[in-house]
Amino acid sequence: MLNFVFVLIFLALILSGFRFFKGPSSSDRVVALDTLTTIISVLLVTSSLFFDNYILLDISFVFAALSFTSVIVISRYLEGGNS
Amino acid sequence: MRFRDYLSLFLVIILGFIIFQAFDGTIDNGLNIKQFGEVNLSERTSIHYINKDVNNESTQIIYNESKNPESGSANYVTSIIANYRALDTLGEITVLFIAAAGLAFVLGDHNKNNAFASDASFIVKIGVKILFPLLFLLGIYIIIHGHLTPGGGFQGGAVIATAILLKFLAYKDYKLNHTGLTILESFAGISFLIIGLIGLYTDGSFLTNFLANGTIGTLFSAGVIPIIYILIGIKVGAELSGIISNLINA
Amino acid sequence: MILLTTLGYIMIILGSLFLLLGALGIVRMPDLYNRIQAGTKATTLGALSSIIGVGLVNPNWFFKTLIIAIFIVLTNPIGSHSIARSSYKSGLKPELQSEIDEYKPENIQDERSDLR
Amino acid sequence: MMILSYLLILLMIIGALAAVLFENLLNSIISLGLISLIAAALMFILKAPDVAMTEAIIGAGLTTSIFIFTLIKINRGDSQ
Repeated sequence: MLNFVFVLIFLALILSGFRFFKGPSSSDRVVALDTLTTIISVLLVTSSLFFDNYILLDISFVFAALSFTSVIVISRYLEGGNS
Repeated sequence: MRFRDYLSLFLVIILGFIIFQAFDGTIDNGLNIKQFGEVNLSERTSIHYINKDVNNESTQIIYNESKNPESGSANYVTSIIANYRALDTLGEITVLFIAAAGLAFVLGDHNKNNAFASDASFIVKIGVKILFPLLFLLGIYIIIHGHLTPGGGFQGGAVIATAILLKFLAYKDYKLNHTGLTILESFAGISFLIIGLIGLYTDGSFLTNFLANGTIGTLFSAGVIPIIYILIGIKVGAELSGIISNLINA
Repeated sequence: MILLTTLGYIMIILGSLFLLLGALGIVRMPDLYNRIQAGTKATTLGALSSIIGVGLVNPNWFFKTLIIAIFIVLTNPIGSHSIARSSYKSGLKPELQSEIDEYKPENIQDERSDLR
Repeated sequence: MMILSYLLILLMIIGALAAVLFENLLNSIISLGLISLIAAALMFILKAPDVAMTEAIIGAGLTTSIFIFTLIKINRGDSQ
């Protein structure tokens, strides 16, 4: 059952990776990075179900909580107006 | 790309192929790394570390039942970092302290403005206002549960520093109190040394585990390891926050 | 119990299907703002559904997965809003010109960012 | 699971090449963020949770922001 989920996640990783390396502007790459982060955090949660280990959920905690920091930093830089 | 770049890429590929061959399972040279799913953990680290034993006196360890194993933390990485190799950890923290001090010496002028000229938008400000206490709590959780779950002092300190970084990104007038940071950092470092000296006084060697180990897997277990991890968390959080503050206010 | 497990697996598969659709939207949409739409809304829904599904399959984990879902709900919209605003300000124009552009400087009535 | 790991390794190698070959420095920094993200996922799959958590925290927030601050300082030095 979980193998089907991994196939879907595999396809999603390929598609968003394609946009990451193609994307015409930097903002496109940032959007692709954000999507990749969400997909990978889902991958971590489902694979901790696959490994059947409660402890491994802590890492997806950190992923879900902190991965938007880089997005905000890059968008503050793109916004311009740096003193 | 020039010819030199192609040549270096070619050399890297050849080197990777040689390394892959050396660690492949086909040649039996004692260095074999197994494939992803087939790894037994006891072949990955030294078996004596996992069984909490370096004196060859190991007994079966049962989670939540066994009392007073050698270094009673449930997460064996923690046993290695904060017990068997605690002196190493002290050195690492000193390295981080020297890096932060050098950065403060070069860039540390607290009267300068933020690198970003304006505040972030309304949504980011409110989001950071909601998220900041949650992230701080997450960092404290990771520090306190360092001997039970993955994570520990360094990771939790980095989470706290990231929360402070978000404050800096949202509000342009946010300033840290550097005197307080210095006091926290010095307190944590001196307490670490004092714990080591108490171990030297009671058991005869530096940084010995001089408290009772307790039942493995409970929150109050593993003797002196949680205290050391809390101190490491305070120190790393203060140092990384100081580094971020020095970099962004310049 | 068997019902809960089945429901959980259905939610996991639906969620990963939404993840795939979001990634497809990132590739196929014409310009940046549509890509943000696809890449954030669909993947947030997919991630939420999958993570709650894992909590339903294994009911002992439900509380922790709920907290992960709350963190995703809190953080993902902030990131997408921030990218959209910054790329508008850095001069990327939408490809399909729409009638309404509320973010033009002359259309902003009150400066919202002064609210604390 | 194994094929997924190979895909992740492939993405990581292409990201490393892209970080070297991009003309724009900002794109290189974004590629570095991608590399540390995938490294964290690979550490997780290889069952090294402590290293994965460190890589996720440091790579997600702190490294990217330090590079961006450096980039701001470089641009300011150019303009003056």
